[in-house]
Amino acid sequence: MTDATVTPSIMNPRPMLRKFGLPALLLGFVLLATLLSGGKFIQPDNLSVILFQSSIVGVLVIGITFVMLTGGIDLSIVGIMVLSAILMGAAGSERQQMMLLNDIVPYVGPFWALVMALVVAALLGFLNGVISIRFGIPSFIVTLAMGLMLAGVALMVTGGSPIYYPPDFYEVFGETRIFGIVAPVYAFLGLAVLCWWVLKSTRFGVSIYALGGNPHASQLSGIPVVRYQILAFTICGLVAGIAGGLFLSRTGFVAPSSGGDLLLGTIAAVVVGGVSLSGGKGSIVGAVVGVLFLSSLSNLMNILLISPHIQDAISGFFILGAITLSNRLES
Amino acid sequence: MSMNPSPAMTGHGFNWRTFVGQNDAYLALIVLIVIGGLISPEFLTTLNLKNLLSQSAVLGILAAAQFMVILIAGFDLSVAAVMALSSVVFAQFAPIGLAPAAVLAVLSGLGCGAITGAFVTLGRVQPLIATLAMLGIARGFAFTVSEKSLLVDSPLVVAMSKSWGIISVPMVIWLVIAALLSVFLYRSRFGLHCLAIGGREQTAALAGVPVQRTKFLVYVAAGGLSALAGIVLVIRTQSGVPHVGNGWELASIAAVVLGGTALFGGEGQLPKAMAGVLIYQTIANLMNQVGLNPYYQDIVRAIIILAVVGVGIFRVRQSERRVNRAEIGETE
Amino acid sequence: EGKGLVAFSQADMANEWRVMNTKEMEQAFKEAGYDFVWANANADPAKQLADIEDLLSRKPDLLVVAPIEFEPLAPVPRLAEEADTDLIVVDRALPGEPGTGKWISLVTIDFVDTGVRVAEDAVEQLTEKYGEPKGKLLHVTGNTGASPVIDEQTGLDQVFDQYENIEIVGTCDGRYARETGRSCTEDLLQAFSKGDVDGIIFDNDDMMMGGLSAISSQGRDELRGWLWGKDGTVEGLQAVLDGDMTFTVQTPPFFGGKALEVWEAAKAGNDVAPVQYVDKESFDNDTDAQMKRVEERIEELKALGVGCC
Amino acid sequence: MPDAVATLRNICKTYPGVKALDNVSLAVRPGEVLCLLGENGAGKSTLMRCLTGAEMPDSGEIVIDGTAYTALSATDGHALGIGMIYQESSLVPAMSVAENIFLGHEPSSGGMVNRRDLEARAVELMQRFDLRFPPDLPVRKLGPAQQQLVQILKALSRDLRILVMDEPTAALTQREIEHLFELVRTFRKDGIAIIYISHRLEEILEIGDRAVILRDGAFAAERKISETTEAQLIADMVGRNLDGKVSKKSHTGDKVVLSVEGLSSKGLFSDVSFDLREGEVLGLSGLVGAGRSDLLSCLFGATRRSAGTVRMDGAEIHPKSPREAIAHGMGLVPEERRADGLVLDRSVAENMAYPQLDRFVGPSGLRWSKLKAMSSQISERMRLRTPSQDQRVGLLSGGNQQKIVIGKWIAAGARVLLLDEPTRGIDVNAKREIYGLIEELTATGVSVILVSSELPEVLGLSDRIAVMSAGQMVAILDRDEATQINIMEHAFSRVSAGNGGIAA
Ligand SMILES: Nc1ncnc2c1ncn2[C@@H]1O[C@H](COP(=O)(O)OP(=O)(O)OP(=O)(O)O)[C@@H](O)[C@H]1O
Ligand SMILES: Nc1ncnc2c1ncn2[C@@H]1O[C@H](COP(=O)(O)OP(=O)(O)OP(=O)(O)O)[C@@H](O)[C@H]1O
Ligand SMILES: O[C@@H]1[C@H](O)[C@H](O)CO[C@H]1O
Ligand SMILES: [Mg+2]
Ligand SMILES: [Mg+2]
Repeated sequence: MTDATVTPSIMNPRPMLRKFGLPALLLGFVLLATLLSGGKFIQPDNLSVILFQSSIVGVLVIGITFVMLTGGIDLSIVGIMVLSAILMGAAGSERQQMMLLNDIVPYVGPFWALVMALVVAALLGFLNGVISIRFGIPSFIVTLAMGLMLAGVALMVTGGSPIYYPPDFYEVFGETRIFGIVAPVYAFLGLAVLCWWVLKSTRFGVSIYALGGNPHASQLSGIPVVRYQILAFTICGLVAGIAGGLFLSRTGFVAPSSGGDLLLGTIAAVVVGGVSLSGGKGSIVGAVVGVLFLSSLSNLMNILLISPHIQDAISGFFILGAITLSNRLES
Repeated sequence: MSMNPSPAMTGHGFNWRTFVGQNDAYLALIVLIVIGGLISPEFLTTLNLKNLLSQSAVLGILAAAQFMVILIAGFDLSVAAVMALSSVVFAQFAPIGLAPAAVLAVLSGLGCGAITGAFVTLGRVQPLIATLAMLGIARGFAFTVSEKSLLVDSPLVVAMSKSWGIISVPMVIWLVIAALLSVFLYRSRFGLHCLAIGGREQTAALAGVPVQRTKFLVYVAAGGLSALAGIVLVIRTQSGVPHVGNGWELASIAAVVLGGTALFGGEGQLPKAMAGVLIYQTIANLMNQVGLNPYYQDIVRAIIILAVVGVGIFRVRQSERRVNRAEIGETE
Repeated sequence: EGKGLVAFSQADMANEWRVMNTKEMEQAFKEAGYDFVWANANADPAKQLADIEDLLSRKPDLLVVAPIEFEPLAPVPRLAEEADTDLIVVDRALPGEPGTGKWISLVTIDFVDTGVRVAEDAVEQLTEKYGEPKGKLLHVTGNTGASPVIDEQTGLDQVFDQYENIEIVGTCDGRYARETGRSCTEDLLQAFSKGDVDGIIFDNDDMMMGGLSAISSQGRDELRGWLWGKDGTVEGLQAVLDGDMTFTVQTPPFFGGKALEVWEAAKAGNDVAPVQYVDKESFDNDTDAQMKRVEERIEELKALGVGCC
Repeated sequence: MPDAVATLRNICKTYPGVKALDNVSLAVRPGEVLCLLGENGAGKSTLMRCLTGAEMPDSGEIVIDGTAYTALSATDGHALGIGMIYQESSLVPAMSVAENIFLGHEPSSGGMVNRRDLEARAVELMQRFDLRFPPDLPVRKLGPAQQQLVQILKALSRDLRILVMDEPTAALTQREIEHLFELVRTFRKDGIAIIYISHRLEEILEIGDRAVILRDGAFAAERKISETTEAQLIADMVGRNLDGKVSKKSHTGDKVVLSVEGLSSKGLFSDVSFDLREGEVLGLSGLVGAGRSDLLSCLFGATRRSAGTVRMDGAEIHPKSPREAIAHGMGLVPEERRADGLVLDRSVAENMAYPQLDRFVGPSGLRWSKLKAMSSQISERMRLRTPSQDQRVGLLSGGNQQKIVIGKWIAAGARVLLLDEPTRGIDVNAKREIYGLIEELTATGVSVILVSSELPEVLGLSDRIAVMSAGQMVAILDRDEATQINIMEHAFSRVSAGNGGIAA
């Protein structure tokens, strides 16, 4: 480009701050945490605990990122997660079958239970997408309603009782260690890498950013906007289903009321991670960093034996401070 | 113009569609009430109507707070937690005197609102995340004030939980707040500025609207209103309850949207939002009235919410189809 | 048609205990020929109050309330009075005087006593270990602010306050759920290395099960046998048999039969005790007799359709 | 000569990667119409935004009444009597006309507003323009022209000493422009200083007293209007001499590429028929609201068709989405480029590639290097001014943005280009480049439908000119029979004086 109005920006300190401000902030946090905990925080053992604890929210965050990039939101992810975990556990275990108070779910064996649960999860996401995109009802409302509905369905399906005896697969999966780290963490990180690649290197990924930024212009540029928006919801549903599997593999247990506090935690993580509510902005990497940050914070407070009463208050102030600081650094 | 006159431009006679369009929330409420009267003999009794109105009071005041924040294109996820905080502050200090207790309770809400407002305006933190953080902070403080619920043993509070026909103290407080706030938002510069900020913040700023100050004040007001909801909660339950209201943040948003408020700001009428609250609460009341198995209640509620919002949106779409192109959808 | 209408206000349906509680309540009254309606407050006291108002406006003959919490339901006895409906409160208590006005009886569990039992067993075990009452414990609690949590804490404190060398060194809110119980335990185990603590008290068996997963996963087997729980669920009892959990207190969820009995007695003009405690039982694995009783209890529960196979 | 009301001194402003203003100075005196000229991206809007307080300069000062400010806020600007009609819409769509006009200075007592009073005052202002729509109508229900008028009223509603108008006429009809000019003349008489920005040189010659020309963010020249010519101004803007007239060779071939018969779209237009030949430019003329844009978007599959047939290369097509139309070889450059043409938050390269992302997908995913190579090739061909292919499109100036909107269709190899006001609000040089491009493309057989409200442009570029009036195609004129007069006659043919059309 031969252009007089363009001046090189190397002299400008802002891009540097923009680039390194956040990592510096995170590094600062890690140092602080290590100091405060007398080194316990940084122990490999503890780090692997944090990763494990992050895996469920982490997977949910990956799913919701797709939807949020399109400018939507999914408040039904936890509902989908729980229902699919219930299906995996109930339809996949004969022992569990005998325990269900309602006999709505048939026994189909572990493999087909898994498949069925994931298909149902994807279908529910698809339904969210179709209702909100085709009928133009804000996804906030559609998925809020879907979440309510699924809570009811979970109660109906189980008659209220929890899943205690899922197929052994989950327990084995949850306890298998590779290089000292449990399998669910690999599932989480693997999914993150896969989705990062999808967003960066596929037609769908590039289009998601476009339509999140300006759906109308994207439509006029030939991007199949509606199809991709619905696809984003479907992926989110499917991913929530995967989270259901991880949930089951953590304690071999799921109840219709499980995961009550995961929704706000997921949204907090994703927004702290820089994914914009209005669409078109944000990344998987940011979202995953958001999750790890919040999990580390909660782990740190537990290690420091901070009273559960004020943990929420402290993390509230921490989030406010961190975001304010990173905003300052960026502008 | 000759081809496509927009509905508002043609004549001034009574237009049935426009009428329905402008009063959809009220009509939906009336339909629901009529259905209620038909399917449940107890629904339209004085006792039940009193219950319904008194039950709506707490959510109603929270929804008024939520309404203001949504109007300026934000969300307030902290309303219920601030309410809980205010209720325990009130209960904690009630032995000293109800008046000072009420003042302290309201101050706690205003303080929370001020913190949120400061971070949103000065810290440029997204409202959703700022209020989510405030949710944690207010709950933390509530539990710090009192780990368990506190009974308020004052005869006055007990007296205030009495009722006269369909009239109850919570209902009166709610309606007075809603009425004053409606008039204020409709008639004041402040109200117009809120609409402008929610509609297009950049434009408002260029027009010299004190954007940051207005936003800050909205969060402070929302905090104060949430605190008032906390006091009404004490009147209803005779207690301050630190853990009350989980999930009410989303319920208040749903109610406001049921009342036709634009989810992303700039459009809405408080009286309609209050009708939305009544719709929300009537659904819950009716399901108990007809003895619907709680297993199915969530499902029914979800379907009704979807239907009401869906029909509203469909209708708006019909009436705006013609002029859609004129909208200059700047992405900002 | 039926003998009358019975309305039941349930606090929440968040765990198996509540599910059984509701099922048995419904069964008891329906089998006795009453119409039965119920509402679920989803752990929200304000909603429970509204539920009760709604149920009362249907003019039932009896209102049964399983309160979320004591204080916020203070108006309930007055509401029952105004509606001229008999009231029986089950599980947790309400402010006021059972046995006066329309409030026939309170059928409850003594939660403070539950805390005392757990603490006493812990003292006994620690004394056995060290030859004197001393040691360090962790505590994974139920939902912060919930009334059983607070009452049981009172019970624990009553006992531990007598022993200056027994200390609860770390607490975490496990919210009565298995997954959160696991996360709490994981973090606490990071804070306290092997040898730093002697055992963990859980506010219910579900969280204990989550904690057990954390213990296996982190290889902290020294804590097996040093876990306390509450509820006496089938899985909890199995853990007692396996030697993982050392002690649990059963809190039976069955109040329906008792409430029915009390009500019919009162209607017949008989005197009924205004406060009645349901029996509860502790389970331990120190002796063969105790082990045998645990096995029996598992069978009893299975016969009731709880637990499995 | 009276003293300056405002003086801008050595103003500098840098945006990421772009030096928008480089040491610019400017003074404006009461009672003069100072015209600000320059190519797209020359910095006109930015300079004025610094004056009104919408933007903060990096350095330099603004002197008003002898007081020097390093930066103003929007509120300061209003207090000092500086008003501006912004280039981009500055209305709140959901608020009423009256509310918009008085936004920020609502007549009120004790913070309370009397709406009746507000609306009465709005009506008073509207009468100056002969506007009759209800003051309580939400502005989003208005068409672009009326919205523009409301923006003008909004600026006029304040007591002004300086009025900046940034492309105020881009969406107006001739009649409204005349109203506006009358007003400008009244203001001039009242001693108000006016700064007028426009790319339409004939307007500048008509209304201006003095012109300041910016080039690449720096001061380039100052001219007295009475002593200058169009050619001179153009030369100042681009830094070299350019021929001001539009003309183009005909490349019309024999083959009918697109054949439209009886096309209707319910409520928008009806019974439109025409043929488009290979290499032909078919001009589409008409008044604002005649239905030209609707016709293009219907052809492009973006709005429903209710009757009629469309054939491409003889085969009937029925695109139900832009995607299908693109597959048939069409491309649409929409009227509102920021709203409909671009994803402002994404890069130049991505925007260029959207219509044909498939082309860059390899076995291991998108091939970014290939995509960027394409993008830089097109950028070069279009002489796009951007620091890099990764630049966010939103940061480029209007003309450069428009080049991207057109460029993506060139990249996609479109054979039928639907251009809706492709030169609206862009500078002479960029216009020229776009004209050249049309010529170049048609020479290679690309056919063009060109909607333009600038008659000289339509006349100069089109091989044939179709005229629409109130939703119907009323005439198709050959290049040599078309004149400004007969086009206008046709354009008005279905709009009776009584109901006035959209302009009334
Ligand atoms: N003032 C207005 N009120 C309502 N609708 C309007 C108005 N102005 C234009 N429209 C819309 O514009 C459409 C017809 O105009 P269209 O934009 O197709 O014509 P055009 O000849 O391309 O005019 P322009 O040059 O402004 O684009 C109509 O469908 C109508 O919805
Ligand atoms: N908000 C912004 N952020 C970054 N760059 C900007 C911004 N606004 C303008 N620019 C850049 O500053 C330069 C000057 O733009 P400006 O809008 O002032 O030009 P202009 O002369 O008004 O052009 P036009 O005739 O197209 O309106 C351009 O290169 C533009 O890309
Ligand atoms: O005692 C019971 C059970 O322990 C159950 O876990 C929850 O409700 C309490 O009241
Ligand atoms: Mg400009
Ligand atoms: Mg047009």
